Amino acid sequence: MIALAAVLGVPLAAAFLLSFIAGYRLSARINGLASFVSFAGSLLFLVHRPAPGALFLVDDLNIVFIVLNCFVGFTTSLFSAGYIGHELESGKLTPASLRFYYAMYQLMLFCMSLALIAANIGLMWVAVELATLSTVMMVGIYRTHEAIEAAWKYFILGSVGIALALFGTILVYLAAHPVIGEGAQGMLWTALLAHAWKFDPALLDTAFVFLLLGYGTKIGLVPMHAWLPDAHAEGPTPISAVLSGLLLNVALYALLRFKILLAACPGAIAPGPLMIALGLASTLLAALMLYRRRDIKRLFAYSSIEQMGIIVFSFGVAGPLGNLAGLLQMTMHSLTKSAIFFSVGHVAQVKGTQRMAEMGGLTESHPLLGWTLVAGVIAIAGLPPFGLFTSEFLVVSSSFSRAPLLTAILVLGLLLSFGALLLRLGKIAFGPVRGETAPVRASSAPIFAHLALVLTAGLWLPPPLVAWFRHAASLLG
Amino acid sequence: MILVLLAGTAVLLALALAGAVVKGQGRSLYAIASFVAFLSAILALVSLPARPETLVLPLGLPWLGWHFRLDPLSAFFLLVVDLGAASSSLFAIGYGRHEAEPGRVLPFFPLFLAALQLVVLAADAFSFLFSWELMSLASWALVLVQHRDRESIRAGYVYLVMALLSGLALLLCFGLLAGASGSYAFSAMRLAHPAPGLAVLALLLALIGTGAKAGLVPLHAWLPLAHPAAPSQVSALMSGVMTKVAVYAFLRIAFTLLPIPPAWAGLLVTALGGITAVLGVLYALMQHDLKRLLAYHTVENIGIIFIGIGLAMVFRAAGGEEAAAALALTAALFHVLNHSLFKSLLFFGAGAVDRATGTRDMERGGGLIHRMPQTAFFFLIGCAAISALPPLNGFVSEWLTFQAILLGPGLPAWGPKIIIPVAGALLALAASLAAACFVKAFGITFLGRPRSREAAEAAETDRFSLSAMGILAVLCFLAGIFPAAVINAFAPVSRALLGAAMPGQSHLPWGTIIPVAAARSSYDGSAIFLLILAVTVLAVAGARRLAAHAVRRAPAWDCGFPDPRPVTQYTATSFAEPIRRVFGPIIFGAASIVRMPPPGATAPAEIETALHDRLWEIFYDPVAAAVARLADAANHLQFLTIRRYLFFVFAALVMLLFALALQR
Amino acid sequence: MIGPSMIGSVAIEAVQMGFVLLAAPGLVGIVRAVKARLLRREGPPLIQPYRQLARLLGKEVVLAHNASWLFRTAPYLILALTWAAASVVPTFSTHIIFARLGDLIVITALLGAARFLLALAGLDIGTSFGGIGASREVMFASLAEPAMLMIVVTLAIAAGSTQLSSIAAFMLSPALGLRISLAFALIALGIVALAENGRIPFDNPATHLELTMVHEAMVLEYSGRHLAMIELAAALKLLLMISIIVCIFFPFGLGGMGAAGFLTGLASYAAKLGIAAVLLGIFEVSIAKMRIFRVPELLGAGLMLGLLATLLLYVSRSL
Amino acid sequence: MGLGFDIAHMLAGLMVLASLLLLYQDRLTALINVLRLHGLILALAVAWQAHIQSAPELFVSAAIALLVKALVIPGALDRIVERLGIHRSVETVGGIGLTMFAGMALVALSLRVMLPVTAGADPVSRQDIALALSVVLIGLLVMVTRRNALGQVAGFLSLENGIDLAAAGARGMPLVVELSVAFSVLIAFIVIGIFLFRIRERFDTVDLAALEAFRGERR
Repeated sequence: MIALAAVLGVPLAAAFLLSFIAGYRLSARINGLASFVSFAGSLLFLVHRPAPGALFLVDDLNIVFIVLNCFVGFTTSLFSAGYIGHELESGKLTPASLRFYYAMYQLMLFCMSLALIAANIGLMWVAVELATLSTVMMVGIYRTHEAIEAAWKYFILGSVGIALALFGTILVYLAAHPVIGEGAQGMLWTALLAHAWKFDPALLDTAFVFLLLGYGTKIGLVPMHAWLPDAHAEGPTPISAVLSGLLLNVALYALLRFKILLAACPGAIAPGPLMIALGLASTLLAALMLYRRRDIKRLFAYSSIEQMGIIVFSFGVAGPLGNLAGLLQMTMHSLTKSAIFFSVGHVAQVKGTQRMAEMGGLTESHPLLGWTLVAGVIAIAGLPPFGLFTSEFLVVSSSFSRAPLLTAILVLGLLLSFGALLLRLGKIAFGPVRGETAPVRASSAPIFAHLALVLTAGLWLPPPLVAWFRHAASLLG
Repeated sequence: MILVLLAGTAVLLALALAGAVVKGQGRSLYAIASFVAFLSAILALVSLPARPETLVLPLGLPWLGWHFRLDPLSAFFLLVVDLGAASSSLFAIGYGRHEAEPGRVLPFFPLFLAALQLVVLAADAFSFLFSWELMSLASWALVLVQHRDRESIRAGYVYLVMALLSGLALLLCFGLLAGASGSYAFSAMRLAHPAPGLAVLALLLALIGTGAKAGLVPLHAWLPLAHPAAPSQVSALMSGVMTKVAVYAFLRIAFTLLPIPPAWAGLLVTALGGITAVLGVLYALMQHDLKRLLAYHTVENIGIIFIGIGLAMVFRAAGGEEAAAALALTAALFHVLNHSLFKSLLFFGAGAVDRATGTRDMERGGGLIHRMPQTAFFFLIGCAAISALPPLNGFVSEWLTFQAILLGPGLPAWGPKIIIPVAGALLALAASLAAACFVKAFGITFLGRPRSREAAEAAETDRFSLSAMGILAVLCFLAGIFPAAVINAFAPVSRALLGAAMPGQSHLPWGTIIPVAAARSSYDGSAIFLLILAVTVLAVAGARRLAAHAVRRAPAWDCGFPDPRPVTQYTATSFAEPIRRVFGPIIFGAASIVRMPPPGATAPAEIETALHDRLWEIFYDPVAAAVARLADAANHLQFLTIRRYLFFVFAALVMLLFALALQR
Repeated sequence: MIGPSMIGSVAIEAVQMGFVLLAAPGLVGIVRAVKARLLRREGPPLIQPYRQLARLLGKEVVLAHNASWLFRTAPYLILALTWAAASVVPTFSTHIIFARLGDLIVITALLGAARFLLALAGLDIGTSFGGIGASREVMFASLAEPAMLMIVVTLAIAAGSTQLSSIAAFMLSPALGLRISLAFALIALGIVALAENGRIPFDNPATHLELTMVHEAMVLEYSGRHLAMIELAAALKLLLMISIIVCIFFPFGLGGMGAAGFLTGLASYAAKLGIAAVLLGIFEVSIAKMRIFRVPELLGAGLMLGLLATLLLYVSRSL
Repeated sequence: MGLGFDIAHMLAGLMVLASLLLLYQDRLTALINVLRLHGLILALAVAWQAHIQSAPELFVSAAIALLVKALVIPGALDRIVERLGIHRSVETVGGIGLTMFAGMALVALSLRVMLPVTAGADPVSRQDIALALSVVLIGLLVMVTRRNALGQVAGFLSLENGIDLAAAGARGMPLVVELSVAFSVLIAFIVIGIFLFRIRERFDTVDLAALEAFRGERR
């Protein structure tokens, strides 16, 4: 109960509180503190889980997501303290919008935690929708032409996606209706899963199509991805980190829940082929898009699409190793990509631009930022000694013997995307110094914390963690 | 034993961490690394004939762990790795003094060494690939040491992309071998019996994966870019050792993890090896950057090694030809060792020249034999060894390879009968072109008159660098005159891989090698050396006794028209011109335009030569162009209207619904 | 091991090494004399090459200012390498002690080593002539050596050995029929031998100061005893190549044992050398020197002949 | 079966008809009027469902629909048109005939998809959900074929109406009210967004082409 209060109640209360506080330092502290409390609360779930209820459910699958969510939320709040301070100084944000920012930040965390923890598919939908709304607000916070365009695009595409997801949710309820009967039971995970084998498989298939496209929009799967790069590029960098590190995961989580449902219903189509197809399309297209990017944040946003493609592919291939790999890849991607965005945020602040043409030789002018960026890109490319190597190893090696051709395509995508990222990295991190060289007050702790975790995971995965992931993977079928 | 070796690796990793924080040139760091590598080399040598040892560390994936295994194959390659590591660290003690930004070298150099050791010891797919990629990464960072240089960045780019290609190909290969259940340990893979089709696919993937790392044509393109860009001790490691680690990986997969592949696979490897050897040396001949020339020679030598490996595969597949297979494999292994020795030596020499003159461009060298006599001497030994001149080591391994080739026509099938002699012709061509190339490399750089002020004022390099070169030169020499001892030391490896070894050579007098039968062929390195020595003494003594002793120094004769200006000398480019004219039109699409002034005019004549890198044009440009085209096409998607994006969603939905409707 | 046969082998080896060294200039003398006669010139006496060597040995050495130690040591090494190679070839008896030291490939490689040094020496002074000679020499060699090795392959398939004594024994055996591939190999070997020695049509050993020269351009800076060593080595090389040809294709009188066999062998070897020298002289007079860049075509033809010989061997064996 | 079913069926059918009308309109004011009609029918349909399912909370839903979707939002849209002085005709992509044909095809598709798979559900839900899908798809089609932001809003609104209809038709579905509230919030945001983002001020027009001149990276 305490944990629930910490994870859900604290952010909500903080959001309310922060909307009245104008002082930058104070609100930054409250923001960090609230995020920390919810992170600590989420850790409590590890030792004690509340009993599944009508509203909330904590099980082996979502606990991974919840802890990750709260952790990245916490580190991002630390990062955003310094980042937003700089934005205030440089006049890009006004104190009024600052109040709005912090309140929205906590609200966003609340919505995402709620979506993860909800036991009811309707409640989850509502939470995802609210999360979308709050992030839309954040994306448009700079009020520049580009920011508003990005927010608007995000909003429209997100709304359509959300609407489709709702239609899918209604269809799931309809499928459950003859078996479970009327009432709230028909939307409860536990009840749905228990009776899934009796559902009408054809109806579940149809529902899954809508859910896949609906939540897939929020995951950023091609061809519904268009909002994602612009939203990442035009919003404040902490929000980019949260979008890539958390929001995509939340949508993915929702999709996975429904996948479990389908897996439990023997007559339903295997969701694998659809997920594989969308995953491959995302990986390949995003990899190609990387080549022509000029904006650094947009670059890494496309990289998120690519990674999401890999993850969805992996869950689509499934099998105990495939699911495990997917979970691991998702966790590692969250940590790595947010670390990259932290670095990128500072870089963009110091250079006064997000255009990569105006950055160069970072390892020389800003060794800390430069090398962490190098490490981040190395990690995101799935190279050792980082954790994404482990997960990509599992993804590729486990799926190749099952679907050789498809895996070959995936590998092609990996190679293409790495080629593009490395091409940029070579110019940004190395080469002659370009752009501003003023020193930066970087909040390096979050970057290092994330990279250290990813590094540790590459070298050594704690057996309990893996056992837990394996159990979660076995739930996924 | 294996624990001790891993402790050494751990020391190197600790050095890498220390390198990240230490200030200064890190001489003690190099010294420790050299010492550790030296000890490891001795341990590896000792454990060559020992029984395999295994160890599992609780790292990485909990249900798998990191498996390590020290068997003769890994011990042999560990020896090669550590010899290279010890000598290059020793070299770096002196050479590293000139490093402008040691902070970009010191953390990665020990990491690179450690990764090289780990690859050889790893005994499961995960730890193997982990170390493999780590090796690529560390060397990539070292390639980028001169990071302001546009060329370096390009080299690093091409290098790492190819390295990733190699890693992914190996990953797919291991994925096939491990199966869906994910039995990643090599011991488990050995027991699995994949279907023949899958086994061949795995072999081809392994060939791509290791070939891209070793530098098999056409996957070699990164090598001549990346190797020269790194500091010389690293170039030596990359050329001399890392490519050998790739050879190790191929042997490991093809000979121990897979069932016996069909003969045609061996022929494919042989043919690729032959083509690689010739193209590598031809490209080398066209270079005037000393280190790039050496890098292309690495391609050539990898080709020679793969000829040997391919032959071993062919003989192995034929059945009943274990002795021939053992001969071919021994030849390949011998060449692995040799190449690691003399290529490191040559890169050290090139590094010393680079530091002394400030350039790697041979056209700015000349006359260094007077300024850097010791370096010149060691470099000459290296040149002679790599040109396969008796009595040095390079000749022995090429001779052995040739003996293996001569056994090929004895096979009943027609494929080997035809392809193997052709490979022999290619090998012979490569060997003679290599000699030509090293006449050029040594002659233009060290002989003649200085072509630049820097060359004229060069100074001899430091004693650490010299001792590193000296040790390697002595090793080249010893391996050349005592080949039998070396072959006997390799016996456990080929026994482990093939179940047979080359017949022991130790009972023969003078350390003679007799690969098959005395009546067939034999070579006696030490006797040849003694003969040459004796005859030379005889000639010198005879000349002393019979000839006048007077020596007079005078200007060069030059047919009576000596020109003191150094530009009248032959350059690297003009030296290679005859060979370019012979092979150029086919291989390089070379075109020369000569502009002669009209008769009587005093204007200088001009010649312009354009070379095409045909391999790059055939294999890489189309890929790059295709990616660019696709990226341009895809890029339109960034600039559509919201309505269009909505249309995509709409279309996806309608399509999926259609699919659902059709499904029922 | 040390027994009468070994002592005999050592003795034969000593005789051979001495003989080849002494006979080599004479062989050159014969070739020159034949050529002069055919051109209706008086020509020098047969012992002219010996006189020349003696005179060179007596002269002082004029060294260029920037000559290095390599330049000074190379002549001795070149002579030594050539001589060592010659000591491995069975010339008039297969019972020489060094026969087992190496096979035909080793001999080729020893000659290659000598050439390597010579080319370097050509580059040492830094003159344009030295460069021209060295670069052309290595170009010839890069084609001649593979051709040589293809011949070795052919012989190895036919005789099952690369050891010259075994090949000679095989050629003497009655099992040998007339094989077209051996004819090819002979032609190819002839081409290689001409190229290796810088004879017409590849190079003209009699010219100086001609832009087409190769060997002479490399040694242009040598004088005195150094030049003597190099000239001797060149003569030795000519003898060596002829010896290889006769050893492989005309090994008559080679297998004899005892003093009688030894003497027959020596006499037949001397006769064979003489005939070869006359033939070479006739050949050189009757043909023009080639343009330098036609040379690769001829050498390439040699290489192809070698390869063809190998392939044809399969055909004739499978018949 | 019986009257309850017939009326529910008729109302749902009317919604499809209204959607098709929406597709047919090329003038803004008419478009908004049809939208008003659409909301009205929805409210009726939901109320009828509340009646036959005897689910009182659905009446709340119906009231929200009536208030928000039939009155407030169309009214707000009218004011936007007036305030911003947008030219009145909406540019459509593809001819009206073609889009109408596509709309018909979508109706057919949704019936073909939905009717077989809902064989187990009760008939009211069954026809409701099938027609709701038609409305959703046509709504998407409207969004895709209108170049004007208001046109897209209209499309989205009708899409949502379709989903509301489906939710109401699913017998005994919990949280319907909450869902419709959440949806109303969403729509409100869209409408407010047009004001709040000051699209008029910044972009002079609500035509998306102008907005999209600022698409990412084209600077």
